[in-house]
Amino acid sequence: MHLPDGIVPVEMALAGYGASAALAALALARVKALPDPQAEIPRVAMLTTVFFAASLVAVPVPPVSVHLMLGGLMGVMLGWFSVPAILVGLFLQAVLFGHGGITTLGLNGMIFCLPALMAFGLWQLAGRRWPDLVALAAGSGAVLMALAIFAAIVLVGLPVVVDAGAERVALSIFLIAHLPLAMAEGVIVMTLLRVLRRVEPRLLPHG
Amino acid sequence: MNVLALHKLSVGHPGHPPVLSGLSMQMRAGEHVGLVGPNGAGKTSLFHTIAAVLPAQAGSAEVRGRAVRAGHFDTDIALVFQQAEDQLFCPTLFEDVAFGPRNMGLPEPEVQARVAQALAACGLTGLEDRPVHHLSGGEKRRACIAGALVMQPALMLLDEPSAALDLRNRRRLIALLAGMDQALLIASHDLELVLELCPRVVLIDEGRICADGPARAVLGDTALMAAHGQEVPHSLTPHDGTGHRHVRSFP
Amino acid sequence: MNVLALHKLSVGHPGHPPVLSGLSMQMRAGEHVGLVGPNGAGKTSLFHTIAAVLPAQAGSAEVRGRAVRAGHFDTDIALVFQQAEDQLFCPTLFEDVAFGPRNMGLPEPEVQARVAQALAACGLTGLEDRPVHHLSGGEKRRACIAGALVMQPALMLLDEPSAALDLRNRRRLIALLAGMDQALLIASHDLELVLELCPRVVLIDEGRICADGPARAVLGDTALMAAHGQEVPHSLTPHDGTGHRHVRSFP
Amino acid sequence: MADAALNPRARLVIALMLAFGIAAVRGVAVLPVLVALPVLVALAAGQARHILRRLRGAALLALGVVVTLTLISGETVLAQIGPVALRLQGLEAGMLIALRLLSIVAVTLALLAPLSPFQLVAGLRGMGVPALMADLALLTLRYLDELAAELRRARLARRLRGGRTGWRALPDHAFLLATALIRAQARAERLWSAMRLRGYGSGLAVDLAPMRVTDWGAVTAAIIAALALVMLDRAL
Ligand SMILES: Nc1ncnc2c1ncn2[C@@H]1O[C@H](COP(=O)(O)OP(=O)(O)OP(=O)(O)O)[C@@H](O)[C@H]1O
Ligand SMILES: Nc1ncnc2c1ncn2[C@@H]1O[C@H](COP(=O)(O)OP(=O)(O)OP(=O)(O)O)[C@@H](O)[C@H]1O
Ligand SMILES: [Mg+2]
Ligand SMILES: [Mg+2]
Repeated sequence: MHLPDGIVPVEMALAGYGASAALAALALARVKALPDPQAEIPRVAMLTTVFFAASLVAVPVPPVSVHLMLGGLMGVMLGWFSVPAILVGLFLQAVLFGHGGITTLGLNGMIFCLPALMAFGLWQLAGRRWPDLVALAAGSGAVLMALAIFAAIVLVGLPVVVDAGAERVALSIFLIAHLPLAMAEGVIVMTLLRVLRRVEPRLLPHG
Repeated sequence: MNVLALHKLSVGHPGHPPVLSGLSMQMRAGEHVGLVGPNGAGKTSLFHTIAAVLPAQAGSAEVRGRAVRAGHFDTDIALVFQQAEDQLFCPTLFEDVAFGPRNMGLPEPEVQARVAQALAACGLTGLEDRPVHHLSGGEKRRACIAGALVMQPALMLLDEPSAALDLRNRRRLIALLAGMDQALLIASHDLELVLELCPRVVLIDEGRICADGPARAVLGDTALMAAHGQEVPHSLTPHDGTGHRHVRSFP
Repeated sequence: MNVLALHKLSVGHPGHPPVLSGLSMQMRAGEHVGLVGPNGAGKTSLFHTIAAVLPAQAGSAEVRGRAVRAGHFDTDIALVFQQAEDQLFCPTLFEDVAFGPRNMGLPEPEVQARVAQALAACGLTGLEDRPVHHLSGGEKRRACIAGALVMQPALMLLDEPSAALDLRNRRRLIALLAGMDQALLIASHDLELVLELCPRVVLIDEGRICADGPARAVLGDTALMAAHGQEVPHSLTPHDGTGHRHVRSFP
Repeated sequence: MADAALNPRARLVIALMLAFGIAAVRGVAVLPVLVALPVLVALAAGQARHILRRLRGAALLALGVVVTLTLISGETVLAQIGPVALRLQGLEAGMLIALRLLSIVAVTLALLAPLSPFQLVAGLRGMGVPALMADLALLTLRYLDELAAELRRARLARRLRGGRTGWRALPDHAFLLATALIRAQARAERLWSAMRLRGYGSGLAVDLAPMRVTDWGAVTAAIIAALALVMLDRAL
């Protein structure tokens, strides 16, 4: 569910860049405050790879395409690291596969990073007490939140000639098409965290 | 009936020239055969072709009379990979070894019994709940062998089974394999092990079978072995126990 | 000066009890030491601790007088991993071997020269442009060794260097290592190799150093070796060349 | 060809400039320029065939936009086919979006797809992207093979031991994905140690090629082209 190039006005794209840069600066500052950020790099990179590759198995459903987003997974597993990871993943997708967009990189960054941070917060709050439930909620919730941000951007950004009613119908179809995805992502995050808890608790966000 | 029959088989990787070509050989049920040859001779590639992982480039391979088709896997064959990590994929050791029997649809008590037996045979009892990626090199190797054993296949392909094993476990493995009545094809650079386990040895090099015969004749043939970058095993050369021996020079 | 000094070092994996504890030993510059012990004794874990991959659980390790701190890597130490695939990460063999020298900021002609030399020493000349995942098992192992050699480190840690090598390449490796004036610590189940390369041997088992002394004394001590699941190497036991030998029984 | 040697940094800057220039277009009058620009860049970069192949996904997307907007928006009905009306304003808006999209993707691919991962990452570093993110980009590309191999291995090992196929394998697959990821992470850590042990510090070992006169020239030309495009668009 990437926002492609050319759809929204250039002012919005620039604003997106500004917002993502600010978020990245904040996240990098948080990350630098960690005891040994270098030691985390291989894990972060491997998850970035997963994020990057997930969008390659895409089914085009014009004017967008449905594929795994994994924002919730990134947030729960990586915390603040998810912001640089997602931005790098999005950049590579845009440059190497023309997937997403180079001008909309900032906006896409917001669509993916904010839900990831939401999932991270959720996990921080209650992950220890109800791991399965929270994992499910974080995975699904991130998809829903991303959908909401995406819809908001498209509503604001589409040219005025487009009939508002028709626009809403199109968006609803698009949102409904993504509901199974939200379910699937919840299950994925839950399964992964379960296996992790059993065999490699060291990699869990909460030790 | 032959458990394995190769007819003019060519082995290779897609998009590359064949590694081995025109291989023909048979193995009888229960026969133990050693496969030796220098690095890069094509032992692993041959195993992958027999196990239907790699398509044959020409000719055919038959297991128990059925032609092998790449991608159609057969639980009559078990392959122990050269790289142990390629083979272990479940979270814990127990689950990994139990995976095969469970898929064969065996009832759970039988699965448990078979797994316990395979783990004991490989000296892994007590490590059941270990995550597989937390095992030491030798433990991983034995886990792979246990995973193959537990399937009770008609033909086992063992690629470097003794690599990474300590001597006690190597000896235990030899005892275990020697007592098996299934057919074994063992690729190894550990010629002592081949000598102890396999009455018959096949030597491959330069893309073909260079020798196929009684182990003692093939492995003891100094000229043949030297020509293919091998050495006659220690136990076939007399020496005096001082640690000094006749070092041959190689190109 | 000692190239390596361990003081009451405890080695283990985070969240697990220590694998080895209270290790103390020194290695002089240029010394070749063999490290032997059964599967799971902790050889690999010890190597990882010395190479700063794994944090020490207690005590300390010093390389050339500098304390090792986990995560602070030092190009004075080169580690050849037990699993070759853990070590190769560049697209082609040439790039992989050149990775170290390039990182050291050497000028390109020197990089080229060093890489060519290391590849030649490992018998890999001609495979420069091969993708590393298209190499055979033995070729991968030699690629790892070339990648370590090319760094010209003061201390090389070799974890099972001869696993997956055919006899010609094993012999070539022995010749290569024997001629090196850097310090080598070699973990191996190939006791013949240890015997040929290392005047001194350290035996570890049950979490501690069980013996540390001249190779011939340690490896030739039948009782000691049997007690730790090892066998005295062939070349230290007299036999008659018929292939029959005194098989000891083990627990 | 002079272009083939363009500095990675210059390529990134040019791609961004042109992309934003194209994204700023509002009127249909300059649409021919939107077609001409990527064609020119692609020809200059000698990448035409390559790009066409990769453009398929974007083309589908663009087509979708045109069709949808033509069907649902605008007052002026161009044609009526049964219950379906094709509308002018929708068609115009759709064409504009579609062409902007295609031409940005084509320009980006032409300029950046030929770069090796190392060059791409070196270019990022040169543009002041933090070292951490540049490292991440490099490792991500490196681990792509590793992850794919890990998944392939796990699947193969599973099949060899009689793992089921078809829809019955679905739960197995979710599980496989999880374990493959865990193992891939463990391997990633070892690979990272191997890299660090061979002297990989923070930051890249590749030199940043300096910007030469041709690079500066190309960047200036791109900036002028982008500005001209926007001004032309606003003027017409
Ligand atoms: N995936 C691959 N693609 C192309 N060539 C390959 C691939 N894997 C191996 N090769 C090449 O095929 C030849 C045979 O390799 P193979 O792994 O079968 O040898 P081997 O006899 O098992 O050697 P070793 O004793 O070192 O394990 C080698 O030259 C190797 O470089
Ligand atoms: N990542 C890990 N987490 C927890 N325990 C581990 C991990 N890796 C290894 N171990 C355990 O630590 C012990 C020592 O393992 P190590 O790999 O150091 O043995 P080793 O002497 O190298 O054995 P081998 O000869 O089989 O390679 C073993 O019991 C092993 O199961
Ligand atoms: Mg092999
Ligand atoms: Mg080990």
